[in-house]
Amino acid sequence: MTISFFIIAAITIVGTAAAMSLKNLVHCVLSLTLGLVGLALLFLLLGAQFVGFTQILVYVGAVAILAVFAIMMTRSAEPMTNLPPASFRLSGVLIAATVFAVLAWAISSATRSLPSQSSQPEVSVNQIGVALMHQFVLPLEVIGVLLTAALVGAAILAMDETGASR
Amino acid sequence: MNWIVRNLWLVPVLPVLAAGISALAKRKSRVLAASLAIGSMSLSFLLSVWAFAHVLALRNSGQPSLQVFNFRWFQFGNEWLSLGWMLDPLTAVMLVMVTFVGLLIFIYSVGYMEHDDNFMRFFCFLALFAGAMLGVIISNNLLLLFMCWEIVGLTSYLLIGFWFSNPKAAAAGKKAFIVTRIGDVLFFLGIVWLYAQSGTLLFYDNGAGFLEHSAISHLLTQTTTTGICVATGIALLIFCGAVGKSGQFPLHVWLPDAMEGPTPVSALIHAATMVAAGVFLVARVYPLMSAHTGLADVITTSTALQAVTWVGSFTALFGAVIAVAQYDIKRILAYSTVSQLGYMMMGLGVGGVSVGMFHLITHAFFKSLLFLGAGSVIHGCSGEQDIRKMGGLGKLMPVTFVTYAIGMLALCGFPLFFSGFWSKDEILHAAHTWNISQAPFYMGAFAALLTAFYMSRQVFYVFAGTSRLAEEHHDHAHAADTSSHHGSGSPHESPAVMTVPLMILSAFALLLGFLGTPAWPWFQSFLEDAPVSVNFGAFLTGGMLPVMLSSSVIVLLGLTLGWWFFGRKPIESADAPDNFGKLSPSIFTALGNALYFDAIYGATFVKLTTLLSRISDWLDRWVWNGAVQTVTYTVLGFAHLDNFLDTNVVNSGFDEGCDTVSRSGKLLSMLQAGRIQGYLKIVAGALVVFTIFLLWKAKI
Amino acid sequence: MPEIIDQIFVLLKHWLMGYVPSLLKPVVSAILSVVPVLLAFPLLFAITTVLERKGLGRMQNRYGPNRVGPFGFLQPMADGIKSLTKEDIIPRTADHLVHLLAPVVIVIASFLVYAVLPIGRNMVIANLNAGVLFFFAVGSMVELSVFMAGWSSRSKYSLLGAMRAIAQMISYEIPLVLASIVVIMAAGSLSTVTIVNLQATYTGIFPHWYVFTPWGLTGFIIFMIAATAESNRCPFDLPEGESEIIAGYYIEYSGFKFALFFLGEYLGMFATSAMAITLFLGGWAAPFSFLTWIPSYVWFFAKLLALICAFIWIRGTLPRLRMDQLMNFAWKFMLPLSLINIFAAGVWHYMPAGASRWLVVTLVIAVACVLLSRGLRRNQWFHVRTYRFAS
Amino acid sequence: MSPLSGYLLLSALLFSIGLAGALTRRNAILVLIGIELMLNAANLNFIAFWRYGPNPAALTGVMFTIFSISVAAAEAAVGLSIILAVYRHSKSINLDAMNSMKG
Repeated sequence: MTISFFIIAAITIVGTAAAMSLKNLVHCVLSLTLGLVGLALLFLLLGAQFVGFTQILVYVGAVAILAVFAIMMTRSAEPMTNLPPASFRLSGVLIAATVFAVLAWAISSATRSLPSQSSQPEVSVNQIGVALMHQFVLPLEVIGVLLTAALVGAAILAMDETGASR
Repeated sequence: MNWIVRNLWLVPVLPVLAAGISALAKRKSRVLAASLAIGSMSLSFLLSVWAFAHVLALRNSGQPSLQVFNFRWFQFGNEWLSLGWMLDPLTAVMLVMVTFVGLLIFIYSVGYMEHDDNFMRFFCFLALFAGAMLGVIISNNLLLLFMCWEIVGLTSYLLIGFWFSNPKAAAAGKKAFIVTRIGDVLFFLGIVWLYAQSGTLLFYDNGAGFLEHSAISHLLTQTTTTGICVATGIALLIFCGAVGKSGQFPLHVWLPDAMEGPTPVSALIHAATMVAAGVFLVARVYPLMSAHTGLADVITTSTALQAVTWVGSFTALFGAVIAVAQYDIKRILAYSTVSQLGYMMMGLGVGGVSVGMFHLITHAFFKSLLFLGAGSVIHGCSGEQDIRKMGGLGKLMPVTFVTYAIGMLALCGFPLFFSGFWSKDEILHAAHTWNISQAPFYMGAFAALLTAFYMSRQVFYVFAGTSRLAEEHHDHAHAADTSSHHGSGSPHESPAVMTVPLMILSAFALLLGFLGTPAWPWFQSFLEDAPVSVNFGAFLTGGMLPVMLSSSVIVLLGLTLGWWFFGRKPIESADAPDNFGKLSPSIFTALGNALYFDAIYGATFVKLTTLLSRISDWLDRWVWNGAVQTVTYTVLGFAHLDNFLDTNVVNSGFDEGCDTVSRSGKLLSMLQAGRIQGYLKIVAGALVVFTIFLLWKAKI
Repeated sequence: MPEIIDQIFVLLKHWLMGYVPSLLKPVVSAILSVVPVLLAFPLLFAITTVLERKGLGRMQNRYGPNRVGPFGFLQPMADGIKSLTKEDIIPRTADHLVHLLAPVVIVIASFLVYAVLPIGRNMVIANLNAGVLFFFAVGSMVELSVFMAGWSSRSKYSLLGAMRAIAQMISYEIPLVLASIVVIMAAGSLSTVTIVNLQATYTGIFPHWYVFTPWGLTGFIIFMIAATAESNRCPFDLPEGESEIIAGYYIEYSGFKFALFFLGEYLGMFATSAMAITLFLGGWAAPFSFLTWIPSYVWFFAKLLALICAFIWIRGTLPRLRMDQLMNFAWKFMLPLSLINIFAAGVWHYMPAGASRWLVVTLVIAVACVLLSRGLRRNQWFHVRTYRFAS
Repeated sequence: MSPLSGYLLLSALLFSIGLAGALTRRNAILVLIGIELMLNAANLNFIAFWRYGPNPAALTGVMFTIFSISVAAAEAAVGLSIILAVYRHSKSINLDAMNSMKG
């Protein structure tokens, strides 16, 4: 529970909350990026360097850009005028709040059984690579297949139908 | 470890690499494709010869000639899967045979496929096939073998259907693929079972492989619920794969149809190498096949090997009988191949690895010779394949004729000077001394008689008499095996690039037999790691001489019969009925249609599958749909009732009730509003409920 | 003595740290590491602008800047003062906050990248375990700032330029990363310091730079081409093509914000060049063992200047590509070639040392190169231009 | 409060924020982003448990997160292309407009 944790947590929460509540979609994506960078910093704080940088690379470098492209191509960059009714929004927020309350209750009631603080585990990229190539090689292959299928599927889905029939 | 053992993987990888490069390269460069394929094959051949020499050197210095190279390939959680390759006499012999025959056929194909538009694709597939086949040979792991085995099956499909614009060829390719798949599924089941039982798929691994003593004795102690020994069960499943790939009865139906492919493909894949893969597989897992629990002096042959013998001997006879009544030059050879493969299986069953493998090697040479000769004939006759329409080619195509005759005599097993004689004789001798039954011997002997008969029939049809080609030539301008632009001139001798491989192969067909005569059984001892010496006395022991004499008599009888029916007076016209068929036309027609096996399969298995799908369709249409409909109509009925009550009985009094119903219906329909977020809300609610439930449970 | 000169900055920092109270030590240490970098690279930027303008001038047969200061070398000062005093114009419809943040983000991202670049022996701000990954991760933030700039200006030209730039950067980021994977494979580490240390050893007088292997050379060339595209420089400068979309995504920027963009772009170029040096050209290592007496940071900056000159040279020589050519080149040539290069590097590691692996690996790469370029040519990548209406 | 529960609370909060976004917004892209956020909250949980768990040397949490990030990337790509396809079809990505499957 250091000061840096609270600062980064605040950045993350502000970023994600803004991403979910702003009116302009581009602003949403930009603040989402801020929130995800905060999340990556949390990963760094927890000692998972590789995961943190991967998070930045994938989310900031790829997913955010992809979302921005999608926004541009669906012409939804302008703020939306027809907002859903207030009751709809209120019910959603209420449900989310309930979920948070229940989860927080669960966490706080489980605090006693949680493991206490241990020393920072030393994990090098080398170890991760070795584990990926040996112990987790089958999931790795499956992920490879999944990514290939997703790539092909996304390309086919996004392909212009008139262009595809050429 | 020796360099060649460490780098044996190069042998299959080189052709695969050539295939990959020619697949990537531009379409039109024929020279590149051919030189890549032939170059890589020559390199593989040189490496194989090196490996062979290495095995020989090891043997001469008295060291064990089995060398393996294993490595870890893949980890599942904490389990490792090892792959590897091996070099032993069996591998070495097969390597040299496949690369050598393959090389000759590659060279021949340059001439044969010269005018084909898809020259590059052809060589790409051929090289891929060669690589996969060599992979089957060197692999030291049943899984690796299975992978290469499947690539072999794939290339076979691709090459049979090479002229896929011809619907017959496309259908034949599909048939080959599906029929062999039946065997392969069982084979794969065997692999899975084996891995479950022994925990390894390596053949040899310094005592830990499943073909080595400890694993086999472990497998022998297990029995299944039906009482069969596990080792036998696995062996039989693996044999099913061999049955499919080697065209054994009852999965032989694809092999004759496979002749729709280009002739070099028939020679390489469906005569010399791929179909031999099944035989090779049985030879490779022979320790597993021959494992048995009984005391050595009571039962000397395992159940699995008995099955191999019976299937093999029946196939040998069966193929030979059908071959008698065929008219297509390649189909005769195809059924002959079925028959000879049966011979090999029988040899493995009754006599062991060396006996079956010797026939495999000699057969590879003379059968590829025969196929290439047939290809040369077809090439010369502008794509004609019906032997009734040939004739008189002996004078027009002398080189082809002489080499073809050598191949034919080798196949028949003409005494003393032809390789087929020695290898076939060995099988017959082993069958004669088999202690279970004498039936395989008689079946084999009768098959030998028929072989001599149908081969002489074919040769007399094709090469003797006068040419009958001209009469109907124009009607057959588009026969299957044509590439349509040889011009329509008279039959002509093929170019040197095709005849030279023929000559080389015929030299081997002549000479190869002398490596394995009973007097100097070098080949057998090479495979079995035993010393060898020249011993003419071997002819006299163990009933060898009577068997040899009787088989010679049988062959001569067959040839004489052939001459009697077909050579005595030349066949006059293409439409004349078959001289032999005149004896009993109905049986002959049945034989000509391969005993209606395709029809039987069509009427039984295919029908059954169709029926099953019909039943499922019916179930879907009537039972499930009916249930849904019933519910619907019930609901509708209630609705009608409600309607009736509402309108006719108490129209106004129920308005309030109706409103309630419609409001509740709206409420319900909100659940199915088609809005994802609504569903998501329910999911979130469920999450809350479940978390509370879990916490509550944990508290208690 | 050479050692002391080599390590003089490190020693200086240690000496200064001795006077700092222990409570402030982490902060001061960070400041002492970061500030020199923050000073050195903008200075290099200033020098480069002059160099570029003068170099291009020579190539185009004219004088470059030659009025301000000796030989025009004070030109960047004048430029800086000018851009600081210019009016900062913001379009009325622009999204003010994003418009303001875009140049800030690009400069921050460009500076962050320098944290993992070893400038000299023991001279690196942060020796991260996943340094190379950090470089690419932070580098990818530049794309976001480009989008911010292009979108927030509310101008068609800037939006088009930004979209072009992002498409190009994403396309070329893949070969960039794949080209550096071969080095990571060889070094077995993602740490830039380890990678350089491995290259700073010598056989005889020759160093073990990765560029002196077939796969390393291929990787270096791919990396440099991709780096050119990443930094939007000629011949890949079509996102800001002056003749087509009048400077692309920063068309609406003026004054100091424009200067920041300019700075960010150049810093990005320096950073990718420095990464290329670190990965392939031995970082701060001397090219021959008898030259190790020259301080390591001198070597680093010498190599960096050489690469910058190469960039300027390329800019003065090559014409701009068309968009489809650009994409074809990235996806149909660079991507497969870098994948094959990874394969070749794998073959290299598994083969025994000797001439045979040189032969095999070179052959693999050469065959791939030839086949891929033939594939490109089949698609009429370069062809004689025809004019539909004129002829 | 132990550090682990702090991370868990933060992750629960992120999850709820993502959920709230996914429940209240009408734009399909934003809903997708909300789902991504929930996924990331789970990732934070994995990493926190790995860090404070009894056996960090096993790397299970890190591995899980790496795979989860790749799956999320694939999901984002496919999801956004589906949104593009839907937009081409109905000229809108408002979730209310996508009700042609409504019974």
